[in-house]
Amino acid sequence: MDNVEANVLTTTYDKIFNWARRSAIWPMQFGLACCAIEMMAVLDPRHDMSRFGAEVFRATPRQSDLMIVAGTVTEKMAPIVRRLWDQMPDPKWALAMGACATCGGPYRTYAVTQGVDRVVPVDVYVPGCPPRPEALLWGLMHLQRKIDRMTVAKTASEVITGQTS
Amino acid sequence: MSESENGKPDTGATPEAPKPGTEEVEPTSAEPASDSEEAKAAAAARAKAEAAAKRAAAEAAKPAWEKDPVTPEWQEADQDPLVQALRGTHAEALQSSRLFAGDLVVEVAREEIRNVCRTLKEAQGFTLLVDLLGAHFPEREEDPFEVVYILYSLDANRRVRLKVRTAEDVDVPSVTPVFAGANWPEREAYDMYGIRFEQHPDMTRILLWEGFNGYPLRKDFPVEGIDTGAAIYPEFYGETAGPVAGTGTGWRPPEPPADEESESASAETAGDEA
Amino acid sequence: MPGVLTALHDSLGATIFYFVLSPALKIAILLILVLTLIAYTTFAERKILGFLQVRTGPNRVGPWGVLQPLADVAKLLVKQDIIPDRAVRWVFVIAPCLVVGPALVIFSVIPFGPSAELSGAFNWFITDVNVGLLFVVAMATVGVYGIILGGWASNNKFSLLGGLRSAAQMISYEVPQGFALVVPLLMAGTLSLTGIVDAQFDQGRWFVFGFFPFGLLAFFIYFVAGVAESNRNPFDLPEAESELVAGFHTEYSGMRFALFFLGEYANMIVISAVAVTLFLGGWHRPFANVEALSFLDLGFLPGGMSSFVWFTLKLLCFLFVYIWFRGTFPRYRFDQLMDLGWKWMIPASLIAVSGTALVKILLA
Amino acid sequence: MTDHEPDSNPQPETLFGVEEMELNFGPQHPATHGVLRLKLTIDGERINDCYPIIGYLHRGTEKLFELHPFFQNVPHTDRMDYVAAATNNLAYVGAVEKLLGMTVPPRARYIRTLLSELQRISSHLLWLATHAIDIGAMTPFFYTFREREQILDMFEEYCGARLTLNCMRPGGQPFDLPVGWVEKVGAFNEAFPEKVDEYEGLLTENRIWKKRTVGIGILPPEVALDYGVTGPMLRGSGIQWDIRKAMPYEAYDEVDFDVPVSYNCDTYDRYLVRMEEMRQSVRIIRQCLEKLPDGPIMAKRPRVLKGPKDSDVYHSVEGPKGEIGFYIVGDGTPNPYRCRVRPPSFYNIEVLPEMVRGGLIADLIAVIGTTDIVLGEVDR
Repeated sequence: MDNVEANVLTTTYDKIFNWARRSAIWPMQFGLACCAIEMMAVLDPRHDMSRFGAEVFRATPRQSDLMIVAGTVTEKMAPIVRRLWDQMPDPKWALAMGACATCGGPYRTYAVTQGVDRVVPVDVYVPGCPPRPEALLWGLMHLQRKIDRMTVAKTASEVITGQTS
Repeated sequence: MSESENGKPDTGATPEAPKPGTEEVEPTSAEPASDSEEAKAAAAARAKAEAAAKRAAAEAAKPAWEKDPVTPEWQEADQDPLVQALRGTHAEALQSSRLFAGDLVVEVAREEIRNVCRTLKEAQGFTLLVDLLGAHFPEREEDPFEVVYILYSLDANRRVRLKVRTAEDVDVPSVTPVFAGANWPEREAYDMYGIRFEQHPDMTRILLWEGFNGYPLRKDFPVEGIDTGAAIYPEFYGETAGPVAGTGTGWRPPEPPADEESESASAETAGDEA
Repeated sequence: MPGVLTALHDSLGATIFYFVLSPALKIAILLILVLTLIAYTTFAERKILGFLQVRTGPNRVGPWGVLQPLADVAKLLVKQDIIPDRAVRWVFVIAPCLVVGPALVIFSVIPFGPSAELSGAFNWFITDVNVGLLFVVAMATVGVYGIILGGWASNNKFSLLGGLRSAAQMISYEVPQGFALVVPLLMAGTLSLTGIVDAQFDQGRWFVFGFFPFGLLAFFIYFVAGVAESNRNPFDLPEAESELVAGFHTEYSGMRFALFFLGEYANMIVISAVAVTLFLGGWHRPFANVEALSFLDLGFLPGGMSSFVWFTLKLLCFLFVYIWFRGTFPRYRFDQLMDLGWKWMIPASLIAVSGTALVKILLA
Repeated sequence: MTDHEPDSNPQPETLFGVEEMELNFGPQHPATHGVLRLKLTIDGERINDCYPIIGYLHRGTEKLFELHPFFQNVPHTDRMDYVAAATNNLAYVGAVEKLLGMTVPPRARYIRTLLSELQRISSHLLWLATHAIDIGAMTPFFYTFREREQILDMFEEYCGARLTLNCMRPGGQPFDLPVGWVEKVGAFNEAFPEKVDEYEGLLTENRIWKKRTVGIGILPPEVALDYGVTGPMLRGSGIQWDIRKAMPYEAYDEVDFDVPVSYNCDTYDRYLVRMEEMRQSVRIIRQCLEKLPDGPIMAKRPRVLKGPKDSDVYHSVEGPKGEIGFYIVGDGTPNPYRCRVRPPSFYNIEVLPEMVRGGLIADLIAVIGTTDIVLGEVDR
């Protein structure tokens, strides 16, 4: 019952602000490796991420909504990725771009963290080595669908699992 | 990217390439000759010999890429003018001088490497230190490590490789005073192999972090790394779970679910009581 | 509408109507207009940059992407607001307001159209201060404090460097800008902004062409200094993204960052509006004294609306130039910016002022 | 080249005896091209010292080389200098071919030359984009990426990948050219010089661009040599040395091209050198397309490549960033016993402190841009 009330009260609010959030995803200008080049290519005239209002790459984590982890996260870099994530204001999302950020990719070695999800919670995984820019756009649109399901009445994990605490 | 992808085009391309040149052309040229002179065994034998000779000639005339690759071999290079010049100044430092695939490789005594480099730079014009690297040969009884210096002379347009053998507990004289650019590669050799360089301005790890356990490019170092025992991100995973420090690939599974249940159960009861 | 106003006038009494209600109404309308203009300047910037850079720009949010600025604002509004632990809290909070407030206050003296006698309806400005020009200069200076304080209070080295750059930039560009403003003042003989516009009409030429080449020189200096004051390319040093991460607002997030953003665009509009007023004939149509071109008066628009349209058109041209700059120029270096300010613009502005004064004396 | 007056920044002593400030620059910074970290000691905005810290992208590639057979190591070379995969492939397969004594058929040699020159153009385009955006001009980024996408299309048509090409094998080429590829490259090649003019029109004579680059990041030739700097950086310092000319590999001895050189040793000159290199690459591609021979694309070779026992070779090619070389030790097994990469960016970034000391932070940005580093290659 609580659930219903909460939903009735907050639907409009959710609708407006989810729309705003999905329409203005500002990624952090933060490239690690090969995938960062494709992340740059997604801004170019052919792919043009600005169509989604997402071309505003902010250099500072304080003003960004989305952390695109573009490339291999090494053991040496992982604490910094974590710190950047902590510096971002809520609500924030992380997108693991490419095989390395997803699971370590071809680098099963002493220096590479096997997936950035060991350090930050990842919302969308984009496969590829490196993913094509189209794939990154797919990831962005997938993230938008995910944002649509956000609600102030529930935490993110409740939305995903469908369970309330 | 995978192995099978690599293999397929190779097997497809290799048989095709030599076929037209070798097997099909020769029979056609040899057969009319044997047809015209029949019933003469001697002549046939001669023709056979001719064909064989032709085949050999055709084999020799084939372009290099249709023949089996010829693996280069080591050759002594005592006559090389550069080696002779070095012998004049550093006779006792030179341990061997050989050529492999056209490149001069000189083994130098460890203590003398800086002087040899200086001579090469100042007297012989080898002004560019192309690269400096370490290597590990654990099967060697003594001095299992090797440092390789690749020098280049812009005037003579040739490269020379100097090799120095060393061990874990001895220092190699740093060539940083001769080539300023040797600073980082020497640090990298230290980082990767634990080879120490004497008189180096900043002998610290360069690619890995201070406190990394072991020297990763040594042959006995596992590619997954060595557990340092420290917990990383304990605030996130707790002391006993999560990534394993120093390994990259290591991962301890989260705590068994039984504990979580009992915890949440206790939390619920606490909530009820409140 | 007029009927309602008359009724209000009668019921409230003239004093309250003219000194409270009318300004309040005007302020509300003006704020809405200015904020909308700011929002759509950001949108236009993204679209025009897209055009310059052979791509499309935002087009998914609403038809042709027109709702993009609304989405940006709404998103920033509900974003977490972080105040760093070691920041100087109250300065950190005040700084963005210091940037936006003065920039918006300046609009109160800018005449968007003629006074009530000329327009036949009401005054197309909130107030006509007789030292309007001084007011503009004073307020514009206050805005820079916000940037300096924000940079300092963030307790971040990049922010600090951004703040320092801003301080240096302010000092070196306030001077030529002030001198450049003296030129139209000399030409008009008044400090009132409406007075200056009227003087341009009376003298039959825009001050940008007055006392050639001194008017043009002053206009040029004013605009370049204005670009520098509003931290736009090629003078966007305090927030140079590739050098200082985000400069003075590195540590600002959410709505506070939006305020800085707002302040920057409000400053752009203020600089453009003042330039239009002082140099380009304000609300008058081009060639306001030429009867043959009277169709440009747009006589079908009631109550001085045509003046407002002309003013806005001129303003938009300036805003386009700002965006054009951003798409074209690389960034100056810190010391080169100072060189430009002290070695070129200040001498040039002095020449413009003394030249104007000399011509004025000679003509008199 | 015109002679510019070096922009002298006389460095006064610290005025009030205040302390220097330490500024941590990176690893996440928009201008460090990845994960380079610099520890700067600054006085105001003037840089007194600069200490680069690298290794944030160290992935253990050299260890992985030792664990995989010769063929399977080609993809790893793609991911080192990820904006110039073809030249990395070329250097690696060249070293393996030298180790095993293989000869490459002429058609394969021409295809390799074509690919590496296309790659050089695309790498320089990316450099120009990032260099310009660092200095504040954002529009060249989009123009260069427009042309870069066309090059990537051609790569894609040839080998199916955009960035990580994996397009060469020891002994030759894995695939022949697709139908119509030659014409497509030819058309692009003829149209491209105009585009270079367009970029130059935006930047070369731009006053602000010149102010930001002329006399900035001076790298004297003797310092450059001392630090092992190669490639356009060395040629921008007045040393006309190019491996394509000095030790020709593949088809470079059969084509005619110039090696641009410039003598002012500053950022602007390195910019000019790279712009001219793109034009020369166009020349090389044109000649390669004209002379492209028919014939096999793969040499005869054993199914399993085994490095000879106790052997080592060093082979290098001229990559877009400088000399990219591979040192391979064979031990009679299908895997390389030791495979060392000679990364040009590693040496080019080592010299960075020499170039930025005494400059301003804004100069540092320009200098990092001009070194054209790729951290994947520096850290491996």
